[in-house]
Amino acid sequence: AGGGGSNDGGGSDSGGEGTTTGDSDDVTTIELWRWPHSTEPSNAGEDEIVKLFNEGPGAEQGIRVKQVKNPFGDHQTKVKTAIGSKSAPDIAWTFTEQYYDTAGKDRSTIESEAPYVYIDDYVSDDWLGDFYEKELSDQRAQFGGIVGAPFVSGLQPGLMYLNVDAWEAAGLGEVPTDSWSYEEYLEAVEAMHGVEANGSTVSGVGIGLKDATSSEWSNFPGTIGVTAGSLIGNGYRREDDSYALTMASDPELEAWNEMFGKPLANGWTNNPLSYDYLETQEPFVGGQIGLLHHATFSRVQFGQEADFNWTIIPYPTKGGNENYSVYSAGLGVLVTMTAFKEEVGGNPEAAAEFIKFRNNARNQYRWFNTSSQAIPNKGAYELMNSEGVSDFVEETGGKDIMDRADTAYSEYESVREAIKSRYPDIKTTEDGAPVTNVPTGIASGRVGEALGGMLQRLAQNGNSNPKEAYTQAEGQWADLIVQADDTEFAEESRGYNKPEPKAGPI
Amino acid sequence: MGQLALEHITKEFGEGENHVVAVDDLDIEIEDGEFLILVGPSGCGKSTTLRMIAGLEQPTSGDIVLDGAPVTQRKPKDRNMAMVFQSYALYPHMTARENMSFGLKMTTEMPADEIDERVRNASELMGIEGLLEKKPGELSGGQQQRVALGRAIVRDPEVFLMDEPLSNLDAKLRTTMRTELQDLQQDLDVTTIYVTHDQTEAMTMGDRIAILNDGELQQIGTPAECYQEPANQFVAGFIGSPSMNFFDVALGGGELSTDDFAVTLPESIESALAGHNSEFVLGIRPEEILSGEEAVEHPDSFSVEVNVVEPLGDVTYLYTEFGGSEVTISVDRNTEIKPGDQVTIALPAAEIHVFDRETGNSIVTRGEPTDEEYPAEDLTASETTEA
Amino acid sequence: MGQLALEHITKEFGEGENHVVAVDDLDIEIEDGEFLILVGPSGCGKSTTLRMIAGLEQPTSGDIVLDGAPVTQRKPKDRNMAMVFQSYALYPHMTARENMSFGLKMTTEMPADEIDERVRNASELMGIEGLLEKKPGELSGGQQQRVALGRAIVRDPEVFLMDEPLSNLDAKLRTTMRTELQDLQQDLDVTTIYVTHDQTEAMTMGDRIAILNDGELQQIGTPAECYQEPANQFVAGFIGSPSMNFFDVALGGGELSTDDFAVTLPESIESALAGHNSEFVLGIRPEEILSGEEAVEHPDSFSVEVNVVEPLGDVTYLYTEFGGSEVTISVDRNTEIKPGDQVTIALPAAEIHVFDRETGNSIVTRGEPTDEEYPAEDLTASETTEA
Amino acid sequence: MSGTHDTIFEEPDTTQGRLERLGAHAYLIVIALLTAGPYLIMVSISLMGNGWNPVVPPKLIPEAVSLQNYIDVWAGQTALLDQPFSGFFINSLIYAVGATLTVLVVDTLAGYAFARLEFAGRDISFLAVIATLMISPMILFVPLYTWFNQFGLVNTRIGVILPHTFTGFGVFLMRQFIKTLPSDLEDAALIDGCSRFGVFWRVVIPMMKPALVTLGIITFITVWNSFLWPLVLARDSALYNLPVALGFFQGRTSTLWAPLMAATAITLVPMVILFISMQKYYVRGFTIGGIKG
Amino acid sequence: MTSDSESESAIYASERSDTRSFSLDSLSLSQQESIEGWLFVLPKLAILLFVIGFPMAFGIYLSFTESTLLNLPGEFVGLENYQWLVNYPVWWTSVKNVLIMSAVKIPTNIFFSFTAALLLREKLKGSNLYRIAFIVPVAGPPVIWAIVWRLMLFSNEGGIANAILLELGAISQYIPFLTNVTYALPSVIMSQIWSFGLSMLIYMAALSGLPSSVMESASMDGANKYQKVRYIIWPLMKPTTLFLVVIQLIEVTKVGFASVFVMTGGGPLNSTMVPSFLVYELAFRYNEFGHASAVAVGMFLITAFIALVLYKPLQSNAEYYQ
Ligand SMILES: Nc1ncnc2c1ncn2[C@@H]1O[C@H](COP(=O)(O)OP(=O)(O)OP(=O)(O)O)[C@@H](O)[C@H]1O
Ligand SMILES: Nc1ncnc2c1ncn2[C@@H]1O[C@H](COP(=O)(O)OP(=O)(O)OP(=O)(O)O)[C@@H](O)[C@H]1O
Ligand SMILES: [Mg+2]
Ligand SMILES: [Mg+2]
Repeated sequence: AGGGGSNDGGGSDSGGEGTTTGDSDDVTTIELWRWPHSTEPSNAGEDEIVKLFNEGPGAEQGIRVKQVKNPFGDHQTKVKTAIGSKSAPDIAWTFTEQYYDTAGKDRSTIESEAPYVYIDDYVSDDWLGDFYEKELSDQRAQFGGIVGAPFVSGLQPGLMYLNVDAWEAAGLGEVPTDSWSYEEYLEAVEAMHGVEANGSTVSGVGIGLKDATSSEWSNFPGTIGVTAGSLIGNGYRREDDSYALTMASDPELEAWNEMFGKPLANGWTNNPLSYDYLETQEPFVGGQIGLLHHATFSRVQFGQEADFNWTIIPYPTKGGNENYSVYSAGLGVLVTMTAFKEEVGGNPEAAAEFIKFRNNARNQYRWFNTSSQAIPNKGAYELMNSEGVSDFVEETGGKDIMDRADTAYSEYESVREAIKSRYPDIKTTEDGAPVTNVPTGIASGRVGEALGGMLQRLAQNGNSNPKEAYTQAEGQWADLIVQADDTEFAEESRGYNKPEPKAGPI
Repeated sequence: MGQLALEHITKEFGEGENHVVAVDDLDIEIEDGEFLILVGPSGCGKSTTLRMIAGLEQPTSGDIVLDGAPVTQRKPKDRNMAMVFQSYALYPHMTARENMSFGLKMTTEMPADEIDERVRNASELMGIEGLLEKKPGELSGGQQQRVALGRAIVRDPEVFLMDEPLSNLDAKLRTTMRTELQDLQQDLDVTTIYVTHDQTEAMTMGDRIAILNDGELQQIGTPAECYQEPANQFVAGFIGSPSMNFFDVALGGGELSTDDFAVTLPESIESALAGHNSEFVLGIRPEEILSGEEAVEHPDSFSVEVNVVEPLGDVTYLYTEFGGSEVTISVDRNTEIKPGDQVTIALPAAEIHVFDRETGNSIVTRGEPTDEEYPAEDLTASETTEA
Repeated sequence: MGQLALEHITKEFGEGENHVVAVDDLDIEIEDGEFLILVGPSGCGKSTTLRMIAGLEQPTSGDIVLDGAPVTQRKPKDRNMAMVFQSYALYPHMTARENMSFGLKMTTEMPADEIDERVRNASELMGIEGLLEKKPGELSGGQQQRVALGRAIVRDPEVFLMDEPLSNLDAKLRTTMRTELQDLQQDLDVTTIYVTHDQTEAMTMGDRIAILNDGELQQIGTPAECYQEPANQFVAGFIGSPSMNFFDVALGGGELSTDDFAVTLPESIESALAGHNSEFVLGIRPEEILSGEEAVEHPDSFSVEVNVVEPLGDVTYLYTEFGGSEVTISVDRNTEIKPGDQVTIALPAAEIHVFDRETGNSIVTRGEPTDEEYPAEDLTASETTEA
Repeated sequence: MSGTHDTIFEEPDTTQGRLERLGAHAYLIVIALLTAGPYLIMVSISLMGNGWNPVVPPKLIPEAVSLQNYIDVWAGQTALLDQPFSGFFINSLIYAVGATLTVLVVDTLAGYAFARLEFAGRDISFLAVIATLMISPMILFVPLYTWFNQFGLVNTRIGVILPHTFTGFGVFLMRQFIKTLPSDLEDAALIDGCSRFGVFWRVVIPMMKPALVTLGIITFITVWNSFLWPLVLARDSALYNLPVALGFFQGRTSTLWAPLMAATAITLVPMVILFISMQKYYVRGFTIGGIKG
Repeated sequence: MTSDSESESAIYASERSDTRSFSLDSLSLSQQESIEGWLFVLPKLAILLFVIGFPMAFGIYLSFTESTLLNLPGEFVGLENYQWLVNYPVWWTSVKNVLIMSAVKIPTNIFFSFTAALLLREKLKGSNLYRIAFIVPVAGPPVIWAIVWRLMLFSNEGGIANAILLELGAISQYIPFLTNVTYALPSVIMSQIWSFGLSMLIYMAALSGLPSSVMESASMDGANKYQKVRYIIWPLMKPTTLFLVVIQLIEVTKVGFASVFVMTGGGPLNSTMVPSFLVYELAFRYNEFGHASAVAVGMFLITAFIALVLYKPLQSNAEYYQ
């Protein structure tokens, strides 16, 4: 119950019947719909900023933000119901692609059909300039503009946490600090299995993934591939605006076989799908080495006080090749603060005011200090470096991860160049970014169904023959692209190893 | 005050396959203060008739006239009648007092103390002063019955309607309540229509009995008339317990005969039968069959074996079989007859009833040819019955 | 074969406040083939007794002996008895045939055709051959009753137990079934114990009646004995319908008298009463009260006003009040008496019963002093009753 | 009269009787473990003051019993949910009471008419009412929200209650029950001068207590446990009921198991108590309601 | 037997209608009664119409349109969505699954509730405890039930089922209860069959109405306990059983949603997909409101059809006694 002091900030839920408080003085109350952060400090920080806004710029401009917190699992349902009923919230945290299928559409189409507004219409370039370039450029590639303010960052393919005590008890010697290989990883896991550490028996390893049919699955095959040196994930858009799929052309197939093709003792496997529908939240719960595929946890927090040594170790790479780029910053799934159009019940003008405030460098920095979660804002990162970080961030290792994120973000430019040279036919945006987005929202998100299905099938059959599974999944996806009205598919990219796989050190 | 006429009322239920004529062209005049019994087998339309009078059912055709004014279109509450149900239909959640005063509260503006007064009077009449604060669940069957009657009395109606009010009571209590009810009706002198299918009640309680069968009126008259001069075989068999014994007989040689016995007919009867077909049903009540000395002396006597002897204490019944029928004979309680004994009996011509085997109409009643009035009326009735 | 003895059986239910002695030290011997009636008011322990015999309840103490062998510890199915319930207890989901064959299928290895044979025989006996494929819901009360009996017969038991098997039937059917049951029992000659609280059934059906009250045996004997020589006032009042009339009388001057009348006693009676307290109850049956000519001639005659006249057809009851009691008088059916008439009546000393007002025991029976045997036995019974 | 032979088992004091009872207990215990076992574990976890996680092998018995989770949940002192649970509890209560009262009134009236009165369109409207039992609520979300929004019913307590009052079950139950009541009483009341409504109010209602209790409890529990309507119609978490609020404990990246279990217990226990304590009434309601063997 | 209660009620009603025909006003009997009848059902119908009249009509209309989240209602496309539905394999999977669920869940539910009611009728020691234990699952929200089961028994990490089976040596590896196509549906069904408490109460009520003389008659007839249950009690419970079957059929679709929603999300590979969850997925994940509505209407038709088929025998078998 640490951060209780700031709970009342932002008038979170105490309003009850709604907007009575400020109406008299021409105050516009806007609603911010979000789900609660999983950790108390993050929530406290969030509330704090809302409070600051309401007392500061909000009060000046006659805008008051009211937070509505939805249970995470129900958030999407609630927001969609509200949109469908033309009484959308003013701002909501969204996985933007879930709300509109952008594949093959240009900005003006999206602008007229999607429920959300382009936030770049409301903010200054200056403000945008504080964000890491990658976050903006990814959005521009997909939407032709900025549809929402990114506010949490992460690292892909994920972080690996290690229980050092268990590692040592297994007699594995030095904890890896540099690149190490899948083989070494698997050997370590097997060695650790069954040893006694911290008063309990180590049992396998765990990897945290969730949601068997979610469209989020479309990210998974691609992001794993990064550890094998692929730079574009599942495909890219060609200059002629057709989509080329590279899923079955990835060097990651090999990676898959190494990493996931081998069931471990006791049924534990790295195959994410053999785990529970709900993710594993605690890296040390399932096993003593844990993989987290995304990094909204940019720090580790233990449900039970961790009375053992833990550390973050590098993700294993293909052949332990340290030249492979392992980490890429940003979130696989785009969580943004989205403002909705007036037609569906929003108030974008006022919403933008808050979004600007909430996500400016100063406030992102402020939130980082209370939450210790990585953020996609380089202005804020500069503040961390110049003004230092809170004790809380120190304790929880948040700055270490932020440093990795910054490094990964800064490698973006060179990655971009490498992509362009590997795939000369790739389309680039005005500012020269290669378009590596592939249409995942297409056919109402059934890409997720197809890819999730593939992964599930692999899980069911003990990961045998990923080649066939990948090829088939790519075929299904290609069909969806072909069927969709606004999209075109580069037929020559259909099939195994078409186009030719391109991977390697940058 | 309470003069009631049912003018050709008919009630039909259902349609198509389910079509039932529950009451068929019933035409009865009931005098003010009269106690009329409606009797008949189950399903003959007794309840339906009563419910039409009460206003709980609407006749399909015909009119109900109370004191000269048609009430067919009035709501039940506006007919000034009170009804006592077989199930008592006491409101289970109200005390006896509340049950009794409910009707007055609903229909009148009567001040509370007057209602109290009336309830007190009625409860004294019914001997339930001590039970007024109890709920029906706490009362015995007989007490509930009294409360139900009290509830009817309180309203001081022009007509009492009672639908088998005693049939839920045990035999002993039924006997007691029967007399009480009669006393009460005599005291209050309110027109009463009383439905029952118990023929002891039918015989003893009312001024007149109306016997229904299949929705049609079979006979209406005093109990003695109906017992002694039944208009047709149905009535003859229905009224009286044990039932009248019936035999299929043939007329010939001045006798009505079966294989087992013959009854020599006096002239008067023979001529009455002359006009008819030669097939008849002969009826005689158990108590009119001669046995012992009297029988031996009788010219038509014959002998039968007794199957069962049933000494009821005050009277003894013999069961035997002859003339193709099971026969009950009522003999003196001090008889010595045992099962298996042969007894000599005779059917005295002076007590026999003769019915037309086809129409069932009475031709001879207790040895006398029937007045012409009955057959005419009943012919129609019986014919429709068979249809 | 079916000789049954109840040896001092007692049944208690409940504990503490709910403790009930349902059957109290009952000791009866029943001959093979005997038809014994168990009779008594509601709650007197009739059903409990029957259920103990059947094995559905376990006696608290005492033994049940069948053909010399104690069966108290045997399960119902091993006692070779069949029971007919008041509610028939037919299996509603089975056809009549299935109902009847169920018991045989459950207990024996009998081949199907033999079972069929038995069912056919029983159903012929009961006249229900045509109903075998129907379910109970499609049968009338009487038909259900017959199936229930058939079910019992099929099993060819040593003892038939029947718990008010006729009480759910209407009056007419009850009369018919009563004779049928008697016939049946005579044909099959199976020991039968028959529970009823209907005293017509009690009087007519069995070889002997056992009258229970409050769990205790009041009298056991032939119907005639119980009617004519009731052992105590309870039996006298219970047996006979209408009930015996009772008067609280005082002995004095060779008479038993109330304010309204006196009965001059012959020597024999007077001396029989001498040993007792001077307070008695005088009892006389309705049919023994003299009226008309006979009464006028009688020295003890007096005159009463008739309240109600109830002509039942075969007999007529007069209701009146004297000697502090409501009195029923049975007169000839052809009487002319009307309510309000004064009639002269007399209580003939030769027909009176006299009971000890405290113990209820019979002292004089139909004008004769009671044999010594009864009072001795019944004294205990009555005393315990009062305790 | 319940003699021993109305039962199935042998007498309790014979060896076979004892064996049979033993067997019955064994069977019942196994099922009881499967029905209530998970909830026992749930309670056990909720009593682990320092939180709980799905470790291997699972930890089921608290080392030290602590009510801390209950305190935290009740006061709203958890990471994912900072609102006091007491508020949701009160909301649940308001919704359940409100819907139950409405259902009782409205369904009894309708049940009476469907059972006793003849009116044009009766059978059709009865069917329509019954059909509501079979509708998948999911397709109604958006239209209902839109519709209610026009009347200002979204995000109001009345708005949340209303959808709970349209089911057909109550009408069905009431109709069945009323059909088993003797109509004599209603006839008597008509003769005694009651209007149709008077008959209903003064005579029918007082006889319907068991059915009212049955329907009342079933409705109460259903509404108390309802999830979809409050989720959709309460825009604001201040109007959530308990089951919706439970969703808070499952965050995007973690589930707070111990508080969730405590919150679940808070939701569940009152209903179990209600269910058990009222059982003899509503069981009677079912028996009389014609749903008997 | 002959008259089912529909016609009975019609007869009855016609009787009642006559009761009301005396008119102070000029209205005829049936008009008066109609007005009374409508007045009584008005509140219910008003709520019904107000609350779901429009939404439902709208929902059904949507099934004939190409509607998406942002385009409500979309263009009218006639039966296109139904054509789509018929050709959509997941729909048929979901129908198949819900039928399997019913086929397993209903009989087991009947079995447990019947046997439990039977045993609890015997006045065993501790019956009250058992009763509480059996009622717990039906007293709480289905969502909780599903969560508890997922976590407690089927979850791989903390799953007790796996832990116990492993401990007992019955398995050597964890069984992926909810993530394997072979186990997922059985596991979901397994979790549902324990919520039989309400059925049990209804059986208990029905059993208490069993005339004891019939049971005793069976004792006299020499039936042992199994025979009593088999030949007497069970057949006599038929109307109750049918009632429960119909109620549960309707119930399965609802409980089905909660467990699927919580436990598997319809996966893996749609192996646990049920129509109610499919509606949710289509509407709220894929934004296809037109398709979702077609699924909902399709499921409504199937449920209504089965309920009607079962309702007939239920009605005609209604009462054995009276
Ligand atoms: N509401 C009704 N609908 C259809 N038929 C009816 C209705 N009420 C009565 N009947 C039929 O009308 C006939 C007469 O019924 P009624 O109740 O008047 O008989 P009853 O003489 O009172 O019989 P019981 O002695 O059994 O009470 C029967 O055939 C009955 O089935
Ligand atoms: N199972 C029981 N538990 C407690 N008391 C009982 C039980 N069975 C019977 N009794 C009591 O024993 C007494 C005798 O009951 P029993 O049923 O034998 O009377 P009965 O003579 O058959 O009466 P009825 O004529 O009403 O059937 C009554 O007081 C009754 O309440
Ligand atoms: Mg009737
Ligand atoms: Mg009895």
